[in-house]
Amino acid sequence: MIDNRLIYVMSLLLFLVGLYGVLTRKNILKMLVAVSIMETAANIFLIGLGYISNSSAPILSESLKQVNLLGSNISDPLPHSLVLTAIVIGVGTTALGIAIAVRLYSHYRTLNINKMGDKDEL
Amino acid sequence: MSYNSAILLIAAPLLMAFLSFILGIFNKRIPAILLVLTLSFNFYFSTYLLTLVSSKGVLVSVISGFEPPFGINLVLTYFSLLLLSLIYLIILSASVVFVSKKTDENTVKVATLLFLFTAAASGLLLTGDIFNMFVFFEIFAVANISLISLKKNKTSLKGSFKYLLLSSIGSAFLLFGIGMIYGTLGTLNIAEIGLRFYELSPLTGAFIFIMFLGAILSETETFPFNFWITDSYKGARNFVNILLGSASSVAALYIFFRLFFTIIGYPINNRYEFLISMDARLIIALISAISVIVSEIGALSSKSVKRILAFSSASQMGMILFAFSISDFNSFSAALTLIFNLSLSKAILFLSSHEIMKGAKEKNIESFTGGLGRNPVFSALFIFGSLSMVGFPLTLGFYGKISLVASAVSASGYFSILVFVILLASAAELFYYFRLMHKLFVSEQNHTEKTKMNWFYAASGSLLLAVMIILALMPKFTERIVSSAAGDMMDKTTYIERVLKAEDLK
Amino acid sequence: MILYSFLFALLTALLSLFIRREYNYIRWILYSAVLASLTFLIYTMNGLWGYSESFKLLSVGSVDFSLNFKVTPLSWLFSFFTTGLSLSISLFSIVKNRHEESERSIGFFWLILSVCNIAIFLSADLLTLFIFWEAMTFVSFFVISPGWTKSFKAVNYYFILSILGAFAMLVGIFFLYSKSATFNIESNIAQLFVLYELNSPQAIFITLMFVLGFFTKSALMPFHIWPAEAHSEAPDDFSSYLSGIMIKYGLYGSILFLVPLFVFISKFSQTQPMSNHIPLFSHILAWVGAITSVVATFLAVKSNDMKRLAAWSTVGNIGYAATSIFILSSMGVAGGIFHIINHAIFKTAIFLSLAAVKYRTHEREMHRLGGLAYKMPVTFLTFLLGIIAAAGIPPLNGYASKWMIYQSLLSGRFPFLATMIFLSSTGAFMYLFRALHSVFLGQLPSKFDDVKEVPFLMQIPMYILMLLMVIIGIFPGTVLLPVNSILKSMNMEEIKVTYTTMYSMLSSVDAPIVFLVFAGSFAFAFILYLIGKPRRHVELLDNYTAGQDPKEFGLTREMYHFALKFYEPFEHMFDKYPRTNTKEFYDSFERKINETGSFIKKFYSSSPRSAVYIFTLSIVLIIIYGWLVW
Amino acid sequence: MLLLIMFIFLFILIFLSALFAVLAKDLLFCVISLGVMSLATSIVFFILNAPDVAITEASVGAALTTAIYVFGVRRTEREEK
Amino acid sequence: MRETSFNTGKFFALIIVAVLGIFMISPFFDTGSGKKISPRLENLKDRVSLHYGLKNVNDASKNIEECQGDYYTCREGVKCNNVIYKETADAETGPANLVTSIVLDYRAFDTLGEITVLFISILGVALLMTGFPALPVKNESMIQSAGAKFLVPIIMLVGIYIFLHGHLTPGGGFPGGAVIATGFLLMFMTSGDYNFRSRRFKTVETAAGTIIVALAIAGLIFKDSFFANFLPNGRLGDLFSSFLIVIIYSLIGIKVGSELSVGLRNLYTGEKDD
Repeated sequence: MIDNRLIYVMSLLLFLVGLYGVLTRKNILKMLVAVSIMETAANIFLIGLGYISNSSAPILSESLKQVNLLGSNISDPLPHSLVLTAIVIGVGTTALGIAIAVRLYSHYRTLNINKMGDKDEL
Repeated sequence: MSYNSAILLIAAPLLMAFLSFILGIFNKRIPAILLVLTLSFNFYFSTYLLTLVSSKGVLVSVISGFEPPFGINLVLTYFSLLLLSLIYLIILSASVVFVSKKTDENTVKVATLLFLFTAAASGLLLTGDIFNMFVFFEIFAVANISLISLKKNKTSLKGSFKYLLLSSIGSAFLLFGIGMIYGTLGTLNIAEIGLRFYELSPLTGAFIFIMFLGAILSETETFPFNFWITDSYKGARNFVNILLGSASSVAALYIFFRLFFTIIGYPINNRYEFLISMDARLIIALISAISVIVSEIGALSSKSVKRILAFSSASQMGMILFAFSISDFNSFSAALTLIFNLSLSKAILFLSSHEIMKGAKEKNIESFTGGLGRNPVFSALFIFGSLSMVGFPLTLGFYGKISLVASAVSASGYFSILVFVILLASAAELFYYFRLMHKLFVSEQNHTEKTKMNWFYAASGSLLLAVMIILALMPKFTERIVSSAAGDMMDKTTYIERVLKAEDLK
Repeated sequence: MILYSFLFALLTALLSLFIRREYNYIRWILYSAVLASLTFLIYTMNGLWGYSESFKLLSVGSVDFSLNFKVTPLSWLFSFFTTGLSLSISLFSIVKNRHEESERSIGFFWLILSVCNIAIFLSADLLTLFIFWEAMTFVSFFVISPGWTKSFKAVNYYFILSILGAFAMLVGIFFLYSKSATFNIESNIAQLFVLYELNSPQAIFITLMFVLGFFTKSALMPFHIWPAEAHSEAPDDFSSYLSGIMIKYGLYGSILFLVPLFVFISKFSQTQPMSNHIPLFSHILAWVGAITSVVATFLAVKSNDMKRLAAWSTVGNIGYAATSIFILSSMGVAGGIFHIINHAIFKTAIFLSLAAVKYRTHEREMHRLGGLAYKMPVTFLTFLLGIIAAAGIPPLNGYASKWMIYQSLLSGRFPFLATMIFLSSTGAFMYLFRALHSVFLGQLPSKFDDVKEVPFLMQIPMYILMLLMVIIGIFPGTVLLPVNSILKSMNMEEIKVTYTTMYSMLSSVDAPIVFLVFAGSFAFAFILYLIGKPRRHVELLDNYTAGQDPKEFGLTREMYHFALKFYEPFEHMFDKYPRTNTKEFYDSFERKINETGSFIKKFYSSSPRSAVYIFTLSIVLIIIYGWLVW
Repeated sequence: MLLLIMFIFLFILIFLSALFAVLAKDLLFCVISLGVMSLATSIVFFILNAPDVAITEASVGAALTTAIYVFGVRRTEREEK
Repeated sequence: MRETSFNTGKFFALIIVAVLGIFMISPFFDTGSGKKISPRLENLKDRVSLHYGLKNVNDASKNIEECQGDYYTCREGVKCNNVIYKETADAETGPANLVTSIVLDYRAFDTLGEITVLFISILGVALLMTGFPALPVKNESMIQSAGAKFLVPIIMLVGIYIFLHGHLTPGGGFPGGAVIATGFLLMFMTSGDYNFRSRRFKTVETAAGTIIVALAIAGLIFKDSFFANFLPNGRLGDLFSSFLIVIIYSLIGIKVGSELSVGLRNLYTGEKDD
């Protein structure tokens, strides 16, 4: 009974929260957190694209012997596979970002991004 | 026969990446040698496929045995294979530079990174599926980030962090765009999307357009989106600069082309309307012109050589995007010539400037002083590269610039005004390149002894130079390449027909 | 044939790079030989009008790049004279550059430059012209500033202005190309005429672009600042090439493209505004030339550096020639071309003699020199004849061409232009005579006591140039008869001229008679000088301070050298009037750009957050733009 | 209907925890609320008929990412200065 | 940055976010002409994934080939032979879990890319953390280490189950690998004496990667298509079915597990070649 538009709006709101975070936070780790939120939002959007209300998960089992010809009794499995990929990619990017952040911290002894503008290297 | 073995262009470096990680335990030289061998194989194979494609037209290579639009497929077009050969050539020269370095604890890992970079570039240029393109886009971005941050100093870390942030936001945008396409058209195949994009409502089209714009413009180093370039170029190691400045730029331009011209499209006949037609092109043209101006001014007042080259790279990319935005046969030819020029001469410039500045304390313009006396070979390479970059007559850059002007002037009023502005801005480019070259000629009183020549550098530099000279001085050859590639870029119908196995779409 | 000779020359240049420093003179002898053969080749082409060669290059998109050469009377005359002059300069350079420490790349670039020079004159279409134009601009950068920090600043003005001009020309060429689909000069002129008849603003824009390209190269107003900087800082022997030959390309382009166009308009146009029987545009350009000559004259008067002075004099002469060309009468065009060639000869002579002075004394400031006439008689004589020709005093060649310019201005009823040209010609006399006096006459500073005349090989070009000046002065027809064939090929009325006599609407001049009169009076004066009172050599201090030590008055030797601030009272006359400083304008422009650049640079190396901020902001701006448009 | 109510509840939870993750001063709280958000998201995925994604999000997004972030915080500093 | 400009930054950020939000929301409430995103999805009729669900992609593509020139109506007129759970044998792809069939068969190439992304980012982490000091080890408590020793085998077992059963039930290589990595994380965080050899893990990981690519290339050799399924598929829904997919998912699970363990270890102690 869930309207697909509700999911879209929710994912968009989450996306905007993440974007606001990236724009205004000055702590590197928080920027990464905000980027993670944005990625999660995109994932929710993709899942929402495939959701058919009153259908079941796309796994054939005893309760779901076969998919009907219009495909109205399962949710779209393709976005699920896309999201699987996207989640793993997100983890990879996050790990790399954390590593860079840790390295940056060891150079500057701070996570505040505004204190990383360099005057010496112009 | 089928052309499914084209996947080896991606699979071979991928396999070698995993394999070299194991073999690297025994000897650290093995991965480096494998790298050069694999790249040579890839270059050879891509040129072989290129000849195949030039005689048979667009070829489709199927993965997992499922035909498009259901399965993922590779599309071998003349344009993509041409750029791919170019990219292989550049990665080859960069890896020759890399191989010449002493081995340390990171050698195996960096070699693996270069393998994966190669695989990602191949995947980006060959794939015919938009989500697959996204995946390779991510591999590519992550590879770039890791490569930039190799030096682990302040500048490189900051540059790679900027790149990471921008590309993550960009990839979130791209994911939204792809989702929108799938939600409306129900397919991920680029050819089918291109076929049916006109069905979309204007708002949806605009949404996808903006999302793609946000995703790709930071990769193509276009001005308001490219704040990563200076720190990244300045902080990165030498062979990474070559990769970033030449290979990555070419790949980014290719993605730009696929996203905006194959998917969103341009008119071929009445069937394929360019949905957000002229306005969208004007936006791109405007952004690229601004990008050219800003980066030229930025380069003009820079002192660090790598920063100058970074800005110059951005301005050249702006010019190529401008040529794309005119989007007719002539401008595509001009864009291709400019791409050749940009990638080859930028690689030469990075390579030779590094060698010239060797031993200097500060890597700025002053360290070029007396380069011709100290290091004649690389100074000569630098001079050749920058002459081609600024468009000395009868070099590649000259042909590109002139034909860009010709196509812009004959296109419409708007473009001809913008091209005038771009030309004026590129006078600045002449200024700073000639400033650098002038420094090379300065003869110092206290003659420093000649620097020891690095033969690997010289070999890879002269390889690139040879290609450049061949392209500039063999008219028949270059003409054939450029005109078939430009014709391929114009011909969206064949692309769709071949991929979807449908004949006569009209 | 033409292209192969070019390739041969370029190959020689390339090979010569591998000659060791110890054998520098071999390099220069090689160049002279190549130049001699090129001169001979061009000489053999005399009369082969219409001989053409074409070489296909790449074709990108719809543009077919090809090199087309064609021999016409105009191109032959210019290429023959310029190549011959460069040959004589190269003879001078053999000795000057024989030392080990001299730059070895200059010769390499110079030979390429000579090739470009011939190619510009022989090019048959606009694209070929542009290709070699640009190549010439790029290459000349390295010759003017072969790695000298000081000359780099000087060459900047030249380089930036030339490049902007070249790009403007490029835009003009391609605007025309998009209409006519060819690079052929005649059909493009016809196309531009059609555009004028349609009265579209595009026609004026295209013409303006060409004018920008030509005028920046020839240093007409407001681009007149670069010669003073570039000529004075260039290598001494190259200055003569730069001033004698390279500055003429703009005028050549005007004669090639603009003059036929304006003639076309003045003959056939129904719609264009006319003034004094010539198109208004052309009239304005003629005024630009005249103003340039006046301004350059005043600036030359002010300068204290001898090379700078000669550079300003060049600008002034270019101004005369431009004025004369753009009044479009046969007499005017012929006079303009004649003056261009004469100027090439006498300005080369002047610069070579200055180079000879500097070769021996290493001094450029005029107030540190003096009295060199006895030490370097041949140089002195060359300079003397050069400034006589430059000032337009009979019987040398400058007189003949200036006479033609005045005649054409008067017969075309341009009284104001004629006045201005007269004014600047008088001014030319002022500053050139000052240079002669300060450098060669007066007292010889004691540090130059052991200065000798330059070696004989360096004297040869001076003899050649003196001979040329005298011969053309006596027989102006040697140049004017070929000029007549140029006029014929441009479909213009021929002027009336024989080997010895020039005729205008108002009067005629028989040059040999003029020469005899002047030679006679000179001989008379010389005899008077010989039979007069014997002279006695007086020391500098005896003459000026009556034997007292100047240090007692707190003076130095320089301060009572008369050449320092020679025209100060004259300059004071103009103190009341506001001055505009063109150089200051250009400099402030450069500063603005640098400030903007630093701002951009700072932004690029600021924190990652601003990168994201601007990224998002620009996307939002694009969205808002989209909302506004759709 | 129950699903809808649950969905809206989770939606609010996700939104609030995201907001908290962005706005909180203490980095560890940020990271933990990000984990909470991921967990809630995985339940949402389950509700939306995507059990595969739900499992992946729970194990990768909620557990691993949080661990990585915690390492990051431990290697740097906890309080935002 | 001063306090005042900071607030302006926040304010403008809000405006930017609002504009972007309005723009991004507008297509969902679009009433104009043309195809737009549907407010409620009813069925999968006009999506490629319908045929993934029905497992009749080969028929569908043949159908498209037959009705050339009429591409639009073609998709809908596929002759429909959908598969039935526990009955159909040798369907074109084996797994009963449709997502798995997409991930490892229809779009297996994406998954290869996904592995590569993870591999390359962990490689990047290793490169960045080279020569970085280890985190200070906290005093370990008896309960923690004992509990971990008790828990870890169970966690490992769950992980292995998740990826081995991925073709029938939710789960697969990635969550399985992640769970395994969590187990190792628990091991080296709680007990200091656990001897974690990164080199072994790396060898296992890259060997698994090599085998995956080799299997894919074997498909190219046997079935003329990269990643083609050259092993028998068995009956839909059986535990012993779709063998290639089980093998590849297990390899992915091993690979991801060892990879993530190495990555976490690198972040924890810095990269060392031991």
